[in-house]
Amino acid sequence: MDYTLKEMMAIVAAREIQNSDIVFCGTGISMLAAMAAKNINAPQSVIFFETGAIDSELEDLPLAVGDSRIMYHASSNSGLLDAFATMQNRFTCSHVVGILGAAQIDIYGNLNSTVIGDYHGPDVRFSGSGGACDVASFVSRSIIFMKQEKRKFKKKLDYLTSPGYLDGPAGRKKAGLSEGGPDCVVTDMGMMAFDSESKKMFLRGYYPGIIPEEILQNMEFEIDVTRAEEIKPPSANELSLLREKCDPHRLIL
Amino acid sequence: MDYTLKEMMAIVAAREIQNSDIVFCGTGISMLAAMAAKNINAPQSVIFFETGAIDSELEDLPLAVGDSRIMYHASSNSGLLDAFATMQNRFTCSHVVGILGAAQIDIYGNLNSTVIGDYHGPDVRFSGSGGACDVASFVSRSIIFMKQEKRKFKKKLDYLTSPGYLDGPAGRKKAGLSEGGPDCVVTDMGMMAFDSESKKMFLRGYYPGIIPEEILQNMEFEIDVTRAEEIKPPSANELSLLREKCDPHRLIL
Amino acid sequence: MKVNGYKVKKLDDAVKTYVKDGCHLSIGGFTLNRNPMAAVYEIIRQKIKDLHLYAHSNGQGADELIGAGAVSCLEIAYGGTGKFASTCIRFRKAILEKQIRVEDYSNYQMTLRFLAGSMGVPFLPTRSSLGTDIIKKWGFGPEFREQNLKLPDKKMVELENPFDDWCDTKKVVLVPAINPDVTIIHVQKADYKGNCRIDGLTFADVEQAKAARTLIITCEELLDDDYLKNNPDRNQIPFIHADAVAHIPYGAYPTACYKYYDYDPVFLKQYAEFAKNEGRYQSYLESIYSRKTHTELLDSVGRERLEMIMADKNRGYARKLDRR
Amino acid sequence: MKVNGYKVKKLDDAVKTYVKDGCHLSIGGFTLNRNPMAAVYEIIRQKIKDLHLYAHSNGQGADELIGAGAVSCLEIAYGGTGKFASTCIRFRKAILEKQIRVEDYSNYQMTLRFLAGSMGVPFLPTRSSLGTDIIKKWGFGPEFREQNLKLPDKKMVELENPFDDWCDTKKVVLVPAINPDVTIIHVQKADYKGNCRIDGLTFADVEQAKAARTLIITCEELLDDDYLKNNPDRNQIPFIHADAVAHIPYGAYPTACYKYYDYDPVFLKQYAEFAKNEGRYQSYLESIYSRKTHTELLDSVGRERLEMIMADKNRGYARKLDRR
Repeated sequence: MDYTLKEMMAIVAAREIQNSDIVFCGTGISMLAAMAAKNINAPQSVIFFETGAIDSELEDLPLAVGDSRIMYHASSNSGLLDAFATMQNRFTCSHVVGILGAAQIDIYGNLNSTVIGDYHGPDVRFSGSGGACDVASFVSRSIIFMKQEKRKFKKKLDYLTSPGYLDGPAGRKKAGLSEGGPDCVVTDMGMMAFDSESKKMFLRGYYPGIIPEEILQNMEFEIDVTRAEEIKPPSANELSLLREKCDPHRLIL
Repeated sequence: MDYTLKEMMAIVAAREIQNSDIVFCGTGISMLAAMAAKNINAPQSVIFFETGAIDSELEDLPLAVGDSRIMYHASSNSGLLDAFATMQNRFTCSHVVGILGAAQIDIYGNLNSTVIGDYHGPDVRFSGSGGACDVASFVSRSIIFMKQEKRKFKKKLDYLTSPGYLDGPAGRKKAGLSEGGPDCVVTDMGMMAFDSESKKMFLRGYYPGIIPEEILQNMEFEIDVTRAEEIKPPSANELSLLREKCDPHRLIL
Repeated sequence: MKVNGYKVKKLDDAVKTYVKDGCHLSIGGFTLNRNPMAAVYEIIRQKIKDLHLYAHSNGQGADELIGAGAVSCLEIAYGGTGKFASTCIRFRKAILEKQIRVEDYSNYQMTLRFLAGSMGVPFLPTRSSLGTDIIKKWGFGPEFREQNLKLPDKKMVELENPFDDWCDTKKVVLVPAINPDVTIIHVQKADYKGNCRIDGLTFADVEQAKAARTLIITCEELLDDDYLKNNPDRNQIPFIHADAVAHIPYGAYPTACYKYYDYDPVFLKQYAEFAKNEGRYQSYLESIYSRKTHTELLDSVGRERLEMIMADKNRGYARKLDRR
Repeated sequence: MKVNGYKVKKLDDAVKTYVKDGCHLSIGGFTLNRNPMAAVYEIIRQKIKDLHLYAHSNGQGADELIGAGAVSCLEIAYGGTGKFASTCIRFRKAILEKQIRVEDYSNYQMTLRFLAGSMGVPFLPTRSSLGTDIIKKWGFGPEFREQNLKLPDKKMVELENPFDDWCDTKKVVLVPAINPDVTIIHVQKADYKGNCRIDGLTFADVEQAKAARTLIITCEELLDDDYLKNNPDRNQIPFIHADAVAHIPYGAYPTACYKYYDYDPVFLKQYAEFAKNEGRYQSYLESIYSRKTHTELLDSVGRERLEMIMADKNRGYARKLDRR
């Protein structure tokens, strides 16, 4: 069965979500991945938004986390304060999985979504943190979407917007952050995870038709590829649920 | 026209409230004074409660600040957080007048509503601060109800629950509190105010039939009585509105 | 908190499962309104001891727990039930007779402490109580605090404003977060997953609920479907915080439940009388022990009294109730 | 804030009275929802300059104010409008061309800063951003801050937890309070005194409203009586915070207003196109200047487009809207 890379990425991320997870998601493909998990492999998972809606019906795909579509048939509508408190709360935080994207990522999963170049005279400016820094600071796991490009997988970030493992295994603790950190990085070529000891990124899987070498060529830093396996493509069932239930009007796909 | 001391006290306090005031009140006579002001001399004043109700209709007299009677036809029902934030807020605080009571008061208007005797082995225990310390800390003016008794007007408090002017003119500033402080003390014999320079209590007025000397005999500390004048008794209009509109079932009066 | 699942339980099971001897507990409501009284009586019935109780102004519920000897430590802002007991009688007695250790805060401070717990931060700042004995005098001394790992090492801390004079503030008091082992609240409506809808003032219930490791909810109406999702704006507590939901009509009795019933002045006045006398209070406690459920207790009160306190539909309280 | 009185005003008068050159302003809403767009266009029309804008993620409103040259300083968490502009175009351009000074925070930090302002405390704590450049890199340097009395002396401050390791927290970041000169929000219902009822998510509107020295409200429905008092639980902002209330149907257009209308994808897409090109953006601005009121702007959009975005009664948004 034919599928696009976007579909593959959404499904690969969705498979990481479990029934007991509370999924924080942003716009675009991250929202699609959360909806795919709920419709396919984790029907008991709970989707929630930084704007304060939790467990929304999502009959129609929202185009922003401020979209009125997330307010319909939610369990509770509140505001930003409550949403972020849920992620920082000592009891709920361990259940929250964040789905994030960024302009740059380094080997420890730190993210830049602010500037390219000097902060005071940037060459490129992005939207900024939004809730990403908050999510990355608070929650126990995060799933990161990235495009597999050399300029995006950087030895050194131009600006550290959202904390991964900072400078290594002790990084978060030294900085005062809670445990947790990025779980995996889903790209248009494969998927990386983080070594439980060194906290460095390694290649966990590659898409059918891609070889690990290609992935390495599209990164500025070197990662371990010895543990990588080919990732199963989306099944017919996964694809049809994604297309028909999550984004029938192809607003994102 | 006949009136009781309680009626006199409620009316004397009510007269201190103006149309632009937001009146914080507790239970009993303080609630009655706030309702009297609204029904008699300050119809535009706004009554609000630490539990989060603001501008309640008060068709029926509440017997506690948690009484459901304050929830009916309010402008907003929220909770304790919002109520106290309104008093600490830099823009609203200057409009809030608190009405308080206590077990003991000193010459600077500091209040004790916690214990008599040693804090760790008290002879008498009262309810504790509740919101009184918060109100006294935050708001620009407060009206204090006291019984005129020697054991209540103390040279030294057994426990300082709610800040008046602390140890004098610079007291609040040194402690880090905002300006403001107690405005007047209404007792069953008369009314005290605080000198604008020394911040010490002085006698502002005495009820018909009472002489300043009697008031001094019922205080442990000495206050200036030279500025005192006789206080006008409640008018027929004041009394009838108080009795008929505020407490027709005589739950407090 | 339990993310998902069917959370409906019987109240006695929920209390037995989650409220243990020595447990740090907070209860919802304010003075004579929406206290989770059915749960309070169940705790008394199960003779749970040595509770560390966090109260702001939870009048009747706190006083009954203390009166039954269930409480050994108390952090509180206000022990009173308005006109019925300007100082709660068993509360006062327990302090004077040194049956409980007590630590005093203000109402706002207690609320901020629950908010801090719900936000996952160790403290929150306020200007309240600067210059007072609430800062200076500690009911729980440094040693007691050091021995007790569930307590912060300090009652509160004064801090110079690190932003210079920002907001015209030189100094603040930091009050430490509370994360109770268990919070119990009584609400008007809850559903099988634990979504809660509170009518009228929420007091500090929402903060207490979200600050807790375990949340037990009792409710007037239990929805066995997703009806509450039709009005998500009005649901203050989403289900992810909830562990157990018990359907207990009149679960706040003898305190009030806005839109459902008023407080019972007869009960509260009698209680105050009982509380003043040791012998009579023991008989009162025996009567609580002897009634195995809240329904039995309500039966002993009788239909007539319950009808008297029934709320007017429009007003939310019983307008004609004789409260003298 | 104005305690009492009749606060209904015309929008142009309200803006003229309260929004001055150099004013510190915050606007409500989030990305493409409930931005006070009528007020934003009125500010643009009145050619108010040198605004210091506080934004969390107020996408469209912030971008139009920046695009019109009304803003000189910006404190912001996120400059984007979802699918229509993942980074707002005039925002990006203004930063790259150094037309505005900018200071970055996270969304939670901005919200906490408004909450601190509304609570009357100089700061609030969080663990967010520890170890990141959000703490290390300051857009407004110490000198600029020193010269500007309306700014705190520091962007934020790290603090060791003074309660030892309480809540397993070693360190927090303190973020400074914001007290805007003016906050403008758009709500579904408001009354003549300024009581506000927001349907759906409140975003950070309530905190922004209460933090402000002056609050301007625009609303879809204006109640000229005390109708809103029939449901006090649903009124998030009591009148004591309000200064001016203007009745502006479609006042959030082209952003959405839950239960009333959706965002207009045609407008937002066109806007993004205009924003990319200097000449076309100038023409766009001319078209804003040339329409003297929001009604005139809506007339130019036309009835058909407004009907397309009309919200379904049940859903609160326009289900059949073509959003590609």
